[in-house]
Amino acid sequence: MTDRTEPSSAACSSAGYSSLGASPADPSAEPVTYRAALTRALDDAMAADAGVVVIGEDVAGGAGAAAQGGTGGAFGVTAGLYDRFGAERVIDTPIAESAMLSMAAGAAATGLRPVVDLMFADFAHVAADPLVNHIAQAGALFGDAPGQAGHLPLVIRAAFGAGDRSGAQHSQPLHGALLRLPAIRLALPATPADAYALLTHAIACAEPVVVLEHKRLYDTTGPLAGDALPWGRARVVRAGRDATLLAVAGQVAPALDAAERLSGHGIEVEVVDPRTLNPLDLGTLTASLARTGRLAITDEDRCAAEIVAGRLAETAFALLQAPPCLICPAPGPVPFAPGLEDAWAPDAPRIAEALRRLCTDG
Amino acid sequence: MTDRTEPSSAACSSAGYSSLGASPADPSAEPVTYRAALTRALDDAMAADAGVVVIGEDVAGGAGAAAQGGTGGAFGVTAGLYDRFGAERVIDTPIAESAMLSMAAGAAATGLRPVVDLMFADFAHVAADPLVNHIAQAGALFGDAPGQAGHLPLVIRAAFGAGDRSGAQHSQPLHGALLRLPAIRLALPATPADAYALLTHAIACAEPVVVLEHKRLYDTTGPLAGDALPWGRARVVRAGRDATLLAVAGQVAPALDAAERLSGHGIEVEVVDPRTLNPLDLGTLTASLARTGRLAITDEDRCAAEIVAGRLAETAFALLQAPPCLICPAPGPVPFAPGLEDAWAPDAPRIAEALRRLCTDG
Amino acid sequence: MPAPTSQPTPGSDQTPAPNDWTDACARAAWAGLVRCRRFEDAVMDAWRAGDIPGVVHVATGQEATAVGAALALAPGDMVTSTHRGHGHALALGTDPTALMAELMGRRTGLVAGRGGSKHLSDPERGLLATNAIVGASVPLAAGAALSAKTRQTGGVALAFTGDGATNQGAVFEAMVMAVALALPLIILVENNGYAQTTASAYASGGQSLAARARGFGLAADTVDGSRVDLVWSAVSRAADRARLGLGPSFIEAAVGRLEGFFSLDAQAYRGADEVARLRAAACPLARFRAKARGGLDDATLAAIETDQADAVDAALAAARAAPPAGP
Amino acid sequence: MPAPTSQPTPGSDQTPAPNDWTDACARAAWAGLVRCRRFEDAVMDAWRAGDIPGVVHVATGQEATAVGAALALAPGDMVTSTHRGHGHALALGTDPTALMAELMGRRTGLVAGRGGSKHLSDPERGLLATNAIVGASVPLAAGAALSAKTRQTGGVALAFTGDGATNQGAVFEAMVMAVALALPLIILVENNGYAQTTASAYASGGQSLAARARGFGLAADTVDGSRVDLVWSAVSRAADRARLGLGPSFIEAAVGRLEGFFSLDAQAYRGADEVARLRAAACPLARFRAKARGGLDDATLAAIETDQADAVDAALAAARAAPPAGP
Ligand SMILES: Cc1ncc(C[n+]2csc(CCOP(=O)(O)OP(=O)(O)O)c2C)c(N)n1
Ligand SMILES: Cc1ncc(C[n+]2csc(CCOP(=O)(O)OP(=O)(O)O)c2C)c(N)n1
Ligand SMILES: [Mg+2]
Ligand SMILES: [Mg+2]
Repeated sequence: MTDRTEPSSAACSSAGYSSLGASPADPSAEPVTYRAALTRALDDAMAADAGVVVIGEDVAGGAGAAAQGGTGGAFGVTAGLYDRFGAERVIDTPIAESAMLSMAAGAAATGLRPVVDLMFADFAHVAADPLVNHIAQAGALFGDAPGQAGHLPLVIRAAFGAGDRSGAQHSQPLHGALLRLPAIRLALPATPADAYALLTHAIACAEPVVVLEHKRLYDTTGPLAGDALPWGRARVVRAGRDATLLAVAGQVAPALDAAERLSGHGIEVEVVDPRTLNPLDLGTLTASLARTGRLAITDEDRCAAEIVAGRLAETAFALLQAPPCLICPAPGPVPFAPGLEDAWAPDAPRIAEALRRLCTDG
Repeated sequence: MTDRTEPSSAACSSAGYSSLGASPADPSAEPVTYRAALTRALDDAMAADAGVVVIGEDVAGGAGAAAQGGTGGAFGVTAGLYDRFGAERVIDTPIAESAMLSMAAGAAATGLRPVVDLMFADFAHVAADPLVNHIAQAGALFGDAPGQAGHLPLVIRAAFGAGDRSGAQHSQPLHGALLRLPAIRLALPATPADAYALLTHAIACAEPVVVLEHKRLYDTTGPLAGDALPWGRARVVRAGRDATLLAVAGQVAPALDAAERLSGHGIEVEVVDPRTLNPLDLGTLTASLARTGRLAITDEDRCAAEIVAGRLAETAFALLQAPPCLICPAPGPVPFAPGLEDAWAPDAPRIAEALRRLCTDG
Repeated sequence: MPAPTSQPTPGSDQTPAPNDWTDACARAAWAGLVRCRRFEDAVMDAWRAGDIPGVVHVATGQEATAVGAALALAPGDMVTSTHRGHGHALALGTDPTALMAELMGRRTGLVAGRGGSKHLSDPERGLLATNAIVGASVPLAAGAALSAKTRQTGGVALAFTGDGATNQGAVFEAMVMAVALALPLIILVENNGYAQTTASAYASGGQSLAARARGFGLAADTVDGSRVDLVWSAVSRAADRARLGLGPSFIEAAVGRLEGFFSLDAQAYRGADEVARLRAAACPLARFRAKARGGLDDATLAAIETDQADAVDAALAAARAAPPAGP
Repeated sequence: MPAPTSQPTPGSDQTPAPNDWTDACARAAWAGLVRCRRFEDAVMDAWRAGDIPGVVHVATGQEATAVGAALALAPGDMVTSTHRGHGHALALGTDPTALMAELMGRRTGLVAGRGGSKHLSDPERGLLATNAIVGASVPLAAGAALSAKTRQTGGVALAFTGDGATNQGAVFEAMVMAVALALPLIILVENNGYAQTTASAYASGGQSLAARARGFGLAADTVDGSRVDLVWSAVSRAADRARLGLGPSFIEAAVGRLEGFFSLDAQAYRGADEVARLRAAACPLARFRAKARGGLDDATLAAIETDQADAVDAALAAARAAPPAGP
């Protein structure tokens, strides 16, 4: 049964939406799901700016014409938007992601603010050309001021992450691949409050932004408004003096758990949630490393962790008293079977063990 | 005029091929171009194994049916192969790279050894899905023994690199993106001898291999046979005691130049050409760092350099006496204008200056 | 929204079984149909019971395309498939125990539990691989076709794909490629009217998928995909063409999806009556009884059905008893 | 290799100019044609002289598609283009000095020397961007079309693309998308018979590109692309449809490529007579004189030609004198 609660159904996502809709007066008062926070961000942005459109497969849903609110996308995040904003602004597409992203770029350069729902992040690879060869380049080539072809206020949302038995082609992280495209901003919210805040900022932003949503987080709950950190600022989720643990997206929860376990054994780990990887908040990380002297990174994307480790080695070498410790999955696709998949992304015990070694042998 | 010599024409590439053809008896005796070395590797492999086929746009050339030897692809590397092996093994395709790569994978799993000519590495992004979602995964999912669907003895050749005024979408490096796909081997020959040796190995290899050819190297010359280092072994191109400079592909020559410049000033730089980035020869690098204590990397792909720096920080931290020094282009697309493009990839003076600072302030 | 044009309807074809549809064909077909149906029903039950992790995409109602195509192919031919591939594997002869064990994430699974429902492979039986990126099955099969052509094995390759998937660039590119290179490729589209919740007629702008393929130069046919005999005949013709070097074919088979898109689908986007109507009009098993049974009497059909049910039940039990895949 | 079917031929159409082709149209068209031709000739000379770095893809012989389309569009409409885009920019009104300076890598270039020949953009004149990834111009234009539709500006978007490019998945996906969303999009394929050295008929399996597009549900036409008046008329019709909300159109224009694929092309793959034949039969300037000049006499044409030549020569001189782009 546990395997079934994680992937979202149309039913539970609509429920998530309506429960949010029931208390619009004080959105921060009661806890909402990560999914509902994303929906709210879309809803608010669309209400505020007629140029914001949502594009994707089944984002309206319902045989292409949205029966009673539609399904709201594979994860239910866009549920209800069709009823409120109509087919001209909640646009169901054929399964043609390459054209979808390229079209979004063309639309962004000519007056719209498209928010593309890519569904699973793995599907970005059928649409890599517009991402790499156009969206990541047009600003520098053509100028990014309004009216210029490189002005691309567009958002791409995509879900990733192990843990829902989706298999190899519906689970892979994407952020390692995107980090090589400096022109594309990159947010990975780990809480409902950040889901709302980062997606809201992304839609308002003049530059292209990819928002990566961890599948395991959709049903987690929390307040809609958090301590309002600005875009680009990392959050110190837990203070500590012995090591700095950068934990990305789905890894924040097991990282905190690991830190608590170690706390009982005299090791205090500072856990940092980067919130955005582009920009990467080197300031907060460096300040933390100045206190702790030890760097660990836990991330489902080993390549992203290596890039961040490389950057910190380059810029904060003098602060490091030990080699950076990467707590990441072994190479290879995300496996299907629960026993294999659960052993893939490092869990709290594995993270704790790696940190213990870092802080004692290191 | 200098701008014109670098991009290869059909004419000069055929010339390259015929001059090679003129002395088949002792291939290592006289210098050949990098281009001719690649041609020779293809020619030898096709002669030795009827399963080797070449697939790409204009690889035969000549209106799809190869007029007198055809053009041999955009860089002339496959010139002459059509005449020798015919249309069944030198296969001109429509401009459909995604189908091309996926087809190559299907063919490799069922008895052929395809060598795909992707032309410019930038075009890999229209074909990223078969690369990332299939070729990089099938071995682990389905097994990679002969007869299994993940047995993918295929080679993808692609050209990259700044310096030939090709502009933003015909110059980008690809290896940073490929490093996140551990199942895909990755070779970047910097000399004619390595072009021959690495491509030959790649075709014989049971696993998928990408061979990235730097455009500025096609017309460089050298012996066909070098000091036969095995696949996966990095080459110490120049010994030194003060710093280890890892120089990738087109950066090897300016790196050597920079090292010579510094030699006059009492700084001896060890220049290492990795030859393959997957596998990455951590042994040779670590041994070098044990001597020098300082790491510099010069690479047109900053992301690749960051990944390598991250890995070395993780595995060889104790050997480093200074922060890794990445000598790479500033973020952004490769610009067109000569003055801009020549300032993009670090040249010998910039490399030398960075090394001088590393070895004196570091 | 443009109205659908010339899209075939499952359950509509009233032509008699082809002349060369022998009782041996019918016997094999019936065994395949009931095996596939029983298996998918067992999958849904096992999923509901919590024995199958994640979600599954069953092919209930789409048995005739799997079985008809498999019957028309020869040893050495290669098949690729999609996220909805259980039936294709079974029809080709994949061991039901290994398949069920894969869906359950067992060590004895077809690919040792690494893949799950969407990532199957059984090349010895002609199933090269299934693929969860929609459309990707088609160019992959083009590769097997290229191999057969280059190595002159006389083999063909067949790609199963869906109506939604045929809007992917990779599928169109594969068509262009197959025509330019005259590949022995068969593209068999199971048009079940939907891609997730999106109607095929909407996504494809009401165009006939077969007519689109014809524009690319493929020999293109539509077929009532609820009729195993007609599918068999269409695939046989396409395979003959391919073996003669006449190039690729495209078959648009109209099928009825009798379950949801996947096991979690509440199907609010289609009326309950649609499924009832499809079950009545387009169930491949009923259609077989009505149109393709040849000389087989009820007792024979019942005996085959019992055999197959036993085999699936045994597979289910064996898979359940197998150890979970683990690190 | 299948024989080409229903692919149009440049220079073959003998119909008279359309009725609404006024002398004002003819005057503007002639100015555009000679400006484009003179410019591309100047580009080849400058390239040979070493003043233009890298390689260039000139559109000599393809002037009528650029000029005819630009004449048919309205302010606010958006155009995307390819690696062979100088003429498209000029026809839309891009300053020839800025364009030449871009090709020469000057600081005063259209995009400050960052892009070069293949990366142009001049949105104020309706040129959104050119793209060096073949096919990519088409879905990008679909985006501009979506914007026009959503914001109800009454605008249309036109994508220039090539015959080779129309085999890219992105182009097919854009067609599917444009039909499903009824986008005000015009796809104008300049079929010059070749993609690099590969014949269009080989790569597209001898299929008509227009017929392929029709299969997707686009209104699709073929046109003699050496006739500026007929291109104008075809694009005007397509734009009218688009503005009325009737959805996307596809125009396959047969053109003759009078130079090589790019400036380094030795053209061993086609006989020298082919170019001579095209120059005689399918040169848009000659075809204009014969078919589309309306009431304009030789003196008028000569005067316009002199003006345009002067403008291009001045642009060349100004670009040469401009400072190189540098760090
Ligand atoms: C490239 C890509 N985009 C989107 C998806 C998500 N997805 C999985 S199945 C599916 C619908 C496929 O429809 P169809 O091809 O008709 O097959 P059916 O499910 O009806 O059998 C979608 C959109 C995917 N797997 N791959
Ligand atoms: C995706 C991609 N593949 C290959 C190329 C290399 N390339 C540049 S132009 C060209 C031929 C294009 O032919 P066509 O579309 O007919 O345009 P033409 O050059 O004839 O104007 C090719 C293959 C490219 N730029 N992009
Ligand atoms: Mg379907
Ligand atoms: Mg062409």
